[in-house]
Amino acid sequence: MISLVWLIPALPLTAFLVTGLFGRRWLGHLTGVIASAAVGVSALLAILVFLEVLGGKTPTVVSLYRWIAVGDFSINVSALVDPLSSTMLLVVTVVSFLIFVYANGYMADDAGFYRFFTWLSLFVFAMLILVMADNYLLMFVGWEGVGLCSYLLIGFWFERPEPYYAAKKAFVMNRIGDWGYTIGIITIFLVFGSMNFLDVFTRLATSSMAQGPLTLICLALFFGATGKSAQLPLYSWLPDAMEGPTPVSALIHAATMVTSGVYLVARSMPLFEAAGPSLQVVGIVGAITAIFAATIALVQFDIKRVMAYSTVSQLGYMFLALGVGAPAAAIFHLATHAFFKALLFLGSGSVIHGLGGEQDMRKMGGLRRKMPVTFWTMLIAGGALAALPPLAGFWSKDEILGAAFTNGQLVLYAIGIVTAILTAFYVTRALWMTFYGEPRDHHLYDHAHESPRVMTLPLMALAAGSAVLGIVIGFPPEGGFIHRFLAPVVEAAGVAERTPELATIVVLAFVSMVAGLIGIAVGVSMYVRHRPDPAALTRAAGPVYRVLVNKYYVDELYDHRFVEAARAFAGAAWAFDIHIIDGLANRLGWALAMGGQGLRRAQTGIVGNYALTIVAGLLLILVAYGGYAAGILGR
Amino acid sequence: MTFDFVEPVVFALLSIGVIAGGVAVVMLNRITAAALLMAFTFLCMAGMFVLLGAETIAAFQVLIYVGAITVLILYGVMFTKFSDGPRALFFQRQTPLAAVFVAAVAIPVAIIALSFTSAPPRPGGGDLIALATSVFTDFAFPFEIASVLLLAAMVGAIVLTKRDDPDEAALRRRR
Amino acid sequence: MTNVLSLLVVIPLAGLIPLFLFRRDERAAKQVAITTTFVELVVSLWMVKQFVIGEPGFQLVEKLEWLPSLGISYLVGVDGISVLLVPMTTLLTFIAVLYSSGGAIKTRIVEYMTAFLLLEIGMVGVFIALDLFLFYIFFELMLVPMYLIIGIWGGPRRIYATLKFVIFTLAGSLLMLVGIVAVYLQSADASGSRTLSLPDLIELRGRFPADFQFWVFLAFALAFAIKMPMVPFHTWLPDAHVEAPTAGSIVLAGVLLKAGGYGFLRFGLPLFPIGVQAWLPVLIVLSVIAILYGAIVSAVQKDLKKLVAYSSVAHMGFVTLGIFVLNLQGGVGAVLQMLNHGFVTGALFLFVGIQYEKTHRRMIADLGGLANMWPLFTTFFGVFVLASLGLPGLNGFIGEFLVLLGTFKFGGVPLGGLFWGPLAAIGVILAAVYLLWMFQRVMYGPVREAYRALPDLSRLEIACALPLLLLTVILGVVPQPFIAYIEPSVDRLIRLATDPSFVVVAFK
Amino acid sequence: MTVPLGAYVVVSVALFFIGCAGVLVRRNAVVILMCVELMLNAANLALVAFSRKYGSIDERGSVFVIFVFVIAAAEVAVGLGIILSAYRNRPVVNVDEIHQMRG
Amino acid sequence: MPVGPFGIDPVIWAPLRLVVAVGLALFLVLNGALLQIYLERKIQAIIQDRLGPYHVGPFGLLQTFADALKLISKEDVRAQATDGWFFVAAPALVFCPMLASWVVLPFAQDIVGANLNIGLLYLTTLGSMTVLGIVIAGWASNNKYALVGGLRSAGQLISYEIPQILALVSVALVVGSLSMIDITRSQAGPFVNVLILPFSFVIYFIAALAETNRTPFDLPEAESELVAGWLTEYSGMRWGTMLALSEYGNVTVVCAIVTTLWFGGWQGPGVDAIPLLGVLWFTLKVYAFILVMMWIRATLPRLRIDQLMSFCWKGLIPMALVNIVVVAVLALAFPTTKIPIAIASWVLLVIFVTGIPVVQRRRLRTLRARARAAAAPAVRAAS
Repeated sequence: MISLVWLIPALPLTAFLVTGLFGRRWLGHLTGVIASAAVGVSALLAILVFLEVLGGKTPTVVSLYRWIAVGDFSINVSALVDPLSSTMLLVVTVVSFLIFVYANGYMADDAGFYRFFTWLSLFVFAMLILVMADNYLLMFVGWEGVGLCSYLLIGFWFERPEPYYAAKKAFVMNRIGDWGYTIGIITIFLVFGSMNFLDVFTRLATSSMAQGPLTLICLALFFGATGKSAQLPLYSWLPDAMEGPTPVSALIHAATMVTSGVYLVARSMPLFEAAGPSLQVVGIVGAITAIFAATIALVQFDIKRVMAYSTVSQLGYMFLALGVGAPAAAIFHLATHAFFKALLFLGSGSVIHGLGGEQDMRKMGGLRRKMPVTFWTMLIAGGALAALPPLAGFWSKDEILGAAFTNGQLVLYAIGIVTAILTAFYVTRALWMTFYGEPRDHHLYDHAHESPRVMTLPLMALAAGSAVLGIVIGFPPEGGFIHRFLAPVVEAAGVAERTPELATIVVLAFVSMVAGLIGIAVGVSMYVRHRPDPAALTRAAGPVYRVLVNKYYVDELYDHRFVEAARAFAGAAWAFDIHIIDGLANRLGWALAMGGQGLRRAQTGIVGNYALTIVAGLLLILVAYGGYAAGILGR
Repeated sequence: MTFDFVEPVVFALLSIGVIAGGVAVVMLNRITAAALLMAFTFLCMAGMFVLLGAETIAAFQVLIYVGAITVLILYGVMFTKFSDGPRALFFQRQTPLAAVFVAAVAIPVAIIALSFTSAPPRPGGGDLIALATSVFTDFAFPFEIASVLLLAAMVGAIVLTKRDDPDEAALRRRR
Repeated sequence: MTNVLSLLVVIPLAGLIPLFLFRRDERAAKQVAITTTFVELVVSLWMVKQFVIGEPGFQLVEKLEWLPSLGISYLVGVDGISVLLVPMTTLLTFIAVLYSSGGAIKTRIVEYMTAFLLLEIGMVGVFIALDLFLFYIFFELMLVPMYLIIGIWGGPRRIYATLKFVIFTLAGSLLMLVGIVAVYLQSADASGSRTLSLPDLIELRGRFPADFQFWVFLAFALAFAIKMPMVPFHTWLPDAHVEAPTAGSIVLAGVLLKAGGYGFLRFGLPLFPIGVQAWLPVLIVLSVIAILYGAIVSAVQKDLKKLVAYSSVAHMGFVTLGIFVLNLQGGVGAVLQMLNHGFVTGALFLFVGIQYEKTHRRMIADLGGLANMWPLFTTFFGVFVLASLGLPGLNGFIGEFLVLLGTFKFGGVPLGGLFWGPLAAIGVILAAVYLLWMFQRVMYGPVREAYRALPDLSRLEIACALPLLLLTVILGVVPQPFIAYIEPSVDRLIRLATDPSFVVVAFK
Repeated sequence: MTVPLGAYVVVSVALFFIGCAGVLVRRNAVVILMCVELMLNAANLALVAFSRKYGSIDERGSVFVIFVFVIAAAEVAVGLGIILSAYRNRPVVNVDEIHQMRG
Repeated sequence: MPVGPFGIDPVIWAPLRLVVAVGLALFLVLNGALLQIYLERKIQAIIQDRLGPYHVGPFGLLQTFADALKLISKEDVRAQATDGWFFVAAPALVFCPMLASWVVLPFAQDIVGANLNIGLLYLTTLGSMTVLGIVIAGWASNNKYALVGGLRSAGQLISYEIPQILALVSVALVVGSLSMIDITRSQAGPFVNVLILPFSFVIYFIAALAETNRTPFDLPEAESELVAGWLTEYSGMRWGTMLALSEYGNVTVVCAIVTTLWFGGWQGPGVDAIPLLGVLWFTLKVYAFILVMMWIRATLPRLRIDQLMSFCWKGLIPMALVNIVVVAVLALAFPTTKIPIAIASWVLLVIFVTGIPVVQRRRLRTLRARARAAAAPAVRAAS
């Protein structure tokens, strides 16, 4: 079965080719069905593979063909199937499948229907490559591929300027991250003489490496990861990415692509373990991002933006987990987050769909009567996000915090707790503003309707996932199935997580639960009782509020300061090119021309003068000859 | 009796003819006269060739210079209404300079020339065979080149003097 | 059949005859030109088939005494590098001719096709010539038809552009001529017999003293650097491209620029190892500058063609960088990059041309919203843009990545690979920036009323673009077969360049 | 033969420089052509004389005389052609007035 | 004592020979002129069914003497505007070369002025000099008819020199010498050159007609168009010298050349026995050709100048070139026998002779077509 693992990406690829080639002319709405079917089948295959790996299969490399081989540098196109990758395969394919189904409804009446599924299948393909790759370079292919697809899909509605500006922003920021990635992997090759995960890790384990290069590698890789997973400082593309269709936001910018940074770091955990300080950096960056994004999410009114910032902050959690050396927890959270955040997005998507494209929460309200399924499913997802037991989010987040605590990263732990509170608050706020209270915009409200079955079914499936996933694979905490399953991979470096005694676990779990509850309570009190009244609070915290609403002015900083500066610099360079370099060339020609003008005078055009000149020359020759003969001029 | 005195005398006469003719060509204002005297010079030159025992060259000399070139030049003279500037043509600007240069070059060259005192050997039965041999053996290729050159000159002359079509003429007039 | 190479030179010549016979009939002329170039393409592929993979030396060699008194001979042959560049040339020429026959050229079609056939002779000749003198002749032969193509069928400022192009290139190639003469004089052996044939010179290169190599390599390097073009000799390129007709741009960017890089590989490295070592720092710094500078400048271009032109300055920077880091990955990367740049930039110019044919606008500001009307066009163009910005899985990536790898490996010279590598890598980001910026402003956005009625790609245009597209993908997904051709020869070149005492017997 | 070679050479030199002077001072294009012819002829004389002296086996020098003839003929033909067309252009043969080629 | 020709001591013979030759030449030329004028008029008269001169002397034999006397006794008229001494020099310039060419013409075995080894070259050279005189004459007598005549004849002479020389060269190729004596000797027996090189003979003869300004090529003195061409201003003995002497002298020279080159010169029956017989034979042959020329003059009309030129440049010169190439190649190919050359030459001759009418007809057709085309619009307008 594992030998057939390549079928998993092959199917979406074929779907991509078929829909891309024949979609526009012939297939029409069949494209959606075809694509979904393909992804569905590969999801089944992924499950089979997963089960097989579950059956205690040692990590196997399924090699397809030799890609590049120059001298001592050799790269194969081959897949590494181990618990980590199989887990990711599972998550990616399953979530993708659900979202594909959902998209069939959501995009039903869009002109670019076929285009959407073409690119979406391509994305799945690239994502699977990324996950399956057994070496950094092939991973880079997937890495860039998903970046490309996110570019295409964010800019899906390219008639309007915002989407394609967002798209470019996303791609360019990813590219900036990829710069780090490139440096990282090349350095890896220089240090280890290979780019295969297994070779690298075995060499790492066997031979002792200098600290410097390793740190460089890890930081570079992590820089790449921040680009892809929207961490500080390269996070700002993700919120803008919400310009894309909602399924895209769900699939790419919540469930799969953005988590690939986490996957990368988890994948190269041994390296990070070996290079201590870099791991520290990862943790700190993660934590800061988490709280940073959470604070912004507090005050956003666009429902999708709220979700986006919460995604950023959840990703921060994952990096925090990695940073404190709990990759298993990170992956665990990745999985759960994939479910509930996808659900949240799809839910808000269905809300938007129901409201005919309205995204501003201030115009919503009281929708729970209109669209119950969406409401309930989103409620579950929200609970999961707010880490209410026994929903999935609780277990994973609790583990992360626990790991932070037990590994003595108390500061990070504190940040995590605070973030948890904030998370609970803004999710409550979002759900409340959307579904409870009185409808603020009656016109919208009247036309609101529940989404079709094809959209709600995926919602329910995801809801089920977000509800039970955590307890299924994550119980008991610190020792759940996921740990046992992932341990051989992520702890290859032999640094085992210290499993604390039960008491601490319970306490920690309690603390994080309380945190969630506090957040919810505050939210409810503010938005149900108006005590304190949000508006009043806003006025009270004027400047702070403004800073938050304007997202710490980061976009202004990037878009204006940086971009403007860059453009000005480029303009200067061009001027230099035209006026200095080219100018010099032209000046040279001009100078020659002038010289010619000067010499022109010599040409009187009168034959006599020329003849005279000739005779003068004759005279000269004669003189020279005479001098030569007389030996005056040396011979 | 010996006829040795003949040759120097003939030579003297011929050289007088050559130089006088040349001077006349330069001095005379009437171009037809100049042309005719040039022909005369050429004839004397041919005589000198004969003296040197180069009859073939002499024959060619007459054939080409007198028979062809002079006639051509007369053509030129007759087609161009010649008005040779001011009478005193020797007083144009560069005349003195020219005189100086020419003198400066000519005198030393003449002195060098006079250093060849020995007489050329007596000619043996004409130069025809020798000439022909070396033209068609060693110098065959230059000879071909020369013929090509002549062809080119012919075409060139025709093209130059051909009456060009009226519109082109008009165009030139506009210039 | 061993003289397939001469066949390659002869076919376009033969094509000129019917072209001359049919000089009254334009359609016939087009067909003749297309057939000729197609036959040329087929023959070149056949040549590739005859090539024995894994042999570093020259193959299919033909030697004909030409001016024996001067030690000049008609000596042609291919090694792993040129064996790929020749088909690239023939393919691009075929495409260029094919596209031009579609009505892009209105006037003097017969002369135009003639110029192209001559150009093809020159280009193919440059890649197969193994005698310095022969190489020089072909090198110059490339110049003349391109001069005409730009100067006659070019844009409004064509005269300025073509003069600039010719003067720049000529200045360089004359320096090279000087260098060739110097080599000739230096190549005298004990018996005083001199030669210009590359294989012999490679064996004789021990005779080239250090300072000689220093200066002569400089002469060659300037010629090639101008042809490449390397910063700061690049300013002819944008003008030439902007004014050249589409097909001209395709060939100019696709092939003519390669002549420079190829010259570095073929003559610079093996003949003057010491000179190379001496000039290495300058060249590497210039290359990196070219990469960044080209990218930065093209980011602010208002004119599509200028943008692509500057981008190819950056890409050629990768080529030189790869050549002069003097290691296997770099070299192979450089050659691949040449191929990729040939296909991708050729294609980009093709599409800019198609776009211009339809809209008659080339200023980015005037364009926009083309994607809605032209899905096919957008797809093709998009793929090439992505390949050009080095998206993994497309060909652009392979070359650039290998070059970067080589750069990182490369030690010594001012700051070492770990400094220049990341710098060069920034170029990749910048590529993404300006290309996407261009792409979105041209393709995306609301549909302009003016362009609403314009048709999508025609069959002919698809036919022109499809081979390039396929190659772009194939080279990206399975580059190994191509690398198998390149690697041995590059390996040998690198060894020749790094070890002055290393001597090979040239023919196998 | 009693006439020394020098004599011939002197004559040729004389004629040559006479012609030279003519080229320098005359203004009539046709006359200038004639003077050039004179100079060529002088050269011929020198050639023949020297060939007689030194190359009497194979008339090397005289061969060159033949080539000089060729040159002379070509020169006159083309020269007159030019003069005529110039004359048709502007009716002057005074070379000082024909200076359209002045830089 | 050694015995030279005619059993005379060579030391005496050397100068004697010169005297004899020159004497003969003068005789032939001067009397020849008189005689030829008489013959010309008489024969033309006969052909045109007239009487011709018959008053003065028996059959008007003394007519030309009378004319000569008149010319000599005439006043020497020089028009005001004529150009100084050119006017005077011209006749001499025409006359001298003609006379000089007799130096190399062999009247008989050993009766020749000088046996130059470049005889042919010498002849052509002198032939070319005639032009100069004519041009000068035309120029000097400051008269537009004269000038045009001079220029015409210059053009004509220079043009026709080319086929002439080429024809001579073909003979030289076959014989392998430029000396008239050798050429004549080479034709001992019945096989004279004309049998071997008829074509070059024809070419030469036609060209010679033009060279000597004989009809149908007598444009320079075409009375009908140019009064008397370059002779207009001349009268008295100048005219006499120029026209009478030079013209007829030239005719005689040309015929002598033809005789020598193609018809075995002095050779004929009995020459070996009595060498002086050669003179007779020679003279007879010469006069035969002179008569032919007169016959032609009496029969053929005059050409137009453009026809004249185009006939030379498009007809004679190419044919002459072909001829010379063929002869040269064959002479190289078959060094021993002359038969192939003969065959080829005859073939060429046939082609040439039959070719002329064809070409003519084509030219006429085209001309008519052009005329019709020119007329057509007018017709349309009329209808």
